[in-house]
Amino acid sequence: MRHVTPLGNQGMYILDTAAWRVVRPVMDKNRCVNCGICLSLCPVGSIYAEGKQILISYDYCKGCGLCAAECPKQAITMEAEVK
Amino acid sequence: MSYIDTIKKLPQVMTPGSSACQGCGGELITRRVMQLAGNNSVFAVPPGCMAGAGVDGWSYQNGCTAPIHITLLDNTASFLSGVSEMYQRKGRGDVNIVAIAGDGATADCGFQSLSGAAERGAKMLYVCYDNEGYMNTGFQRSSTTSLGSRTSTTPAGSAINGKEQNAKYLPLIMSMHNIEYCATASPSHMMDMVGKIKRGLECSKRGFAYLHIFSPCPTGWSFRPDESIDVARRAVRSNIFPLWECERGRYYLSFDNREPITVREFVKSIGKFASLGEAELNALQASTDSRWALIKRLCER
Amino acid sequence: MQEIRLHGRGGQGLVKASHLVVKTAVETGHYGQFIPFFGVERKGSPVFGFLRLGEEPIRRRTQVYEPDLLVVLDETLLALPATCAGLKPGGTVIVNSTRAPSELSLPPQTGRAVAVDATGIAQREIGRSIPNTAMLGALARVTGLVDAERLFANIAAEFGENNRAAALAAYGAVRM
Amino acid sequence: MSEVKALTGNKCAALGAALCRPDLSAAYPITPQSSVVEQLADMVYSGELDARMVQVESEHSAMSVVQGAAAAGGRVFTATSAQGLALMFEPYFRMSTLRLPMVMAIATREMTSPETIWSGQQDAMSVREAGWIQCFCETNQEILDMILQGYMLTEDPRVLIPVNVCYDGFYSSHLVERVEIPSQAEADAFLPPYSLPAKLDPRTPQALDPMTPGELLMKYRRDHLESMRAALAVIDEVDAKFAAAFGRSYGGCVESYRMEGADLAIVTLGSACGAARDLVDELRAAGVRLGLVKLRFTRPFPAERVKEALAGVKGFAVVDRSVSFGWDAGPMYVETCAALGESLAGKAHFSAIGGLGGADISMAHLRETALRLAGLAAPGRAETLWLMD
Repeated sequence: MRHVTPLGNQGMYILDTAAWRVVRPVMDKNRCVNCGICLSLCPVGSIYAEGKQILISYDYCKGCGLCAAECPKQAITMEAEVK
Repeated sequence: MSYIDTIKKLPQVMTPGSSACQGCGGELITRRVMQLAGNNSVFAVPPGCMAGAGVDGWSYQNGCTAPIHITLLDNTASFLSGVSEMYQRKGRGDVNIVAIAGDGATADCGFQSLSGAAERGAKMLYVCYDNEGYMNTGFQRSSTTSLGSRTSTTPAGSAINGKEQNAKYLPLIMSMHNIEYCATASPSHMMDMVGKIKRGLECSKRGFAYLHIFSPCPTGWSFRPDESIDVARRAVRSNIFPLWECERGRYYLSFDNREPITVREFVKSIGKFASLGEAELNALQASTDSRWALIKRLCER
Repeated sequence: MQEIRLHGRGGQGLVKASHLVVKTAVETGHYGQFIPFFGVERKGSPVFGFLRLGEEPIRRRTQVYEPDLLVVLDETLLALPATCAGLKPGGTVIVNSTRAPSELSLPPQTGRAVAVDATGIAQREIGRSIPNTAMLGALARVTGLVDAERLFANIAAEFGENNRAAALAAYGAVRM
Repeated sequence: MSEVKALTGNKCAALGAALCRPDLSAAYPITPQSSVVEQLADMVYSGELDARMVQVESEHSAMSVVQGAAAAGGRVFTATSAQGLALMFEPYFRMSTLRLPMVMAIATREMTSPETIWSGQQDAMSVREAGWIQCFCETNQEILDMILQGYMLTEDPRVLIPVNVCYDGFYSSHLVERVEIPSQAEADAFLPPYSLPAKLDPRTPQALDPMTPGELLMKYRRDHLESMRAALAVIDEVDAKFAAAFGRSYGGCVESYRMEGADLAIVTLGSACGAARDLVDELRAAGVRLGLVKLRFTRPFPAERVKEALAGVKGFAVVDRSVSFGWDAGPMYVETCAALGESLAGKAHFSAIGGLGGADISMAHLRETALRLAGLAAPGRAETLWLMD
């Protein structure tokens, strides 16, 4: 049948939001206790778990800094994006 | 399993690359609701920030991994009523029927359809991310905009200073529809919010479930993106946004705010309140106090 | 095709009665059509409707301007000019009245006038002063266009046996 | 076996819908449509009809609920009139542009103001650019039959456009007459079960209606217009299938009545066609070569069929039960003239407007129209005739 109804059925719409970033979160694994609070609060879903380790992906991170602001251990700092 | 383990484990449903603003409360809420509802769901996201962010898709592409429809601004609940009825008829009541709508689509022009669906007990979870205005179209006032807020249609003028009216307190209005479940939540209290989303989904199998979630908006309210969660936390701690839930007519306080901060402490750093004078602050404090007193009385046993 | 206009008051059962006439016509292989007065019906307000009966399909779906037959469920309605307007020369008028036809103020072109005490019959047979089914009995007698037995059976099915009795009584009371 | 009963137009709409085994109906009562909703409720509450019925708080929600159910893969039905249609315009337009099939009955009613609750086709005519197929019925039998045909038409993969079955408020909605009701078995044999895939289903996750840029939107629009055009042939096919099943044919998009050798024609639609037939017979007997062209579908507008039907006449009048503001005419007059194109040149013609706000289009009105037409000496447009008094 023809594609008569407006349907989004050909893959996922994904914007390159990494390009928005002017500062990036950097995690100090010596301070991090892998509590996951940053993961639970990241609006972009850019923080993930690998086993017990909490890690930051930079694929779509917009650099909002919420993770750094909310980290109870001050383990994340926002550093200038170098492109 | 702790709520953080739950979040760790469940796959994302919403696109990883959405055009929501940096530090957007709405994106965090939408992402969490979609993740917890999962792919065995039908979502409706009406026009608003999240639709604008691309959750409803672009051209031939979907903005999430589940079926989704951008409903009209004013028919989200009635559209989903129809979807819900069909899934019951098909014997597939396991499918989650979920609305994620802003305050305009919920409290203003969408309110008639919302009230109708709630009264009928339509089986769905309706989530309102309340960023207190029409933020997707340039920060215009809505009925949930709080007193004294500066918006593009209630500017801080020399004749009139910001919004002149108190916010419509929608969650209580919704609970008065005798719905299955009604709760408020804030992303600053994520464990509570995750629990309420899960409870809302469970209750949506029996009737209408409504969640009203505080959604801080760095762009429209003028504060730094990394302050979003702190703003939400201050809203709860100042009783601007009390956390409670109501299941089948019984009210429960989710966060007994024994040492509240003042409204003055809430509004600091938020640009939309920058021009509030002493009188307006006192009025906002008074209305906040009286609402908190009402909520506390409802929750007394 | 015979064109009939019925006049009554809200609450007298004019519409339901007319539906039964059409039902009876249709069930007996004839054609019938009824269009109710398009108003805001309130108890006591003047109401009317248009009834057509025939042996061929009835195509026009218009109001009746020149009735062959007028059915008036309340004689006080005769005072309204609209009630008898357009009656065909030689046309028939059936009025719910205790008076003799000659005592009623009917238009000069009236060919045949029939008066029947439908309210009295209804009070006796049903215990209520709703004259519609008694008037149907009179109508069946006068037009000959509806199968009276079938009509009475339909009246019994819809309104109960005492209404059939009312219709029968009125049927018998009309002197042809 | 079909059954013969005396029924109102509204009851025919409800029974027709029930025979199509809808999954769901949602409607809000409004004069003169209310008894459609009541009848459906009776059938659902008595268990006679196995369908969901959602009692909404407005027509806006009625259309939204059926839209959701259709998107989830259901066969759905609703009905409305006038202000209700106006209120539901937003999801109404969207139903057609989402290409979701359904049938909606419209018991047509004049639009307010002035305040009115009576008959008129202004409601349906006002939404004829909303992408729906619209047909207008003359008799109660036709209402019932067109609901059945409507589902076959709307669900045809070449069409996928929702269908309005319109009939005149009161003059059909409340008129009682003889109707043959097909049995459920006969209806089932004619109309197959709903088989189109659900648009919103977790098993086939897709976005229904993503944000769409202009160039792509124009493709969807062109496609919609092409499907409308394709519907013209499907309407005739469905009419033929219906005739084979039930022995009743309505002539597809347009019906010509006694147009053989006609010099003059009345073009009209809806319940007025009945009186027009009587008038044609009356005037033919008196030696006036008059015929009737009954517009059965206004969307898609059957331009070619209208042109053919009027090819041989010297003059025609179009009797509308609504107005086209800005044209000093009725809308079907304007569209008939547009359909005739160059062949309009040699003909005398005018618009006649009647039956607004519950007014009757009487035999006398139609006679006046025809005699005025017969008396026109020159080709070209004559002044609009108002059928009043």
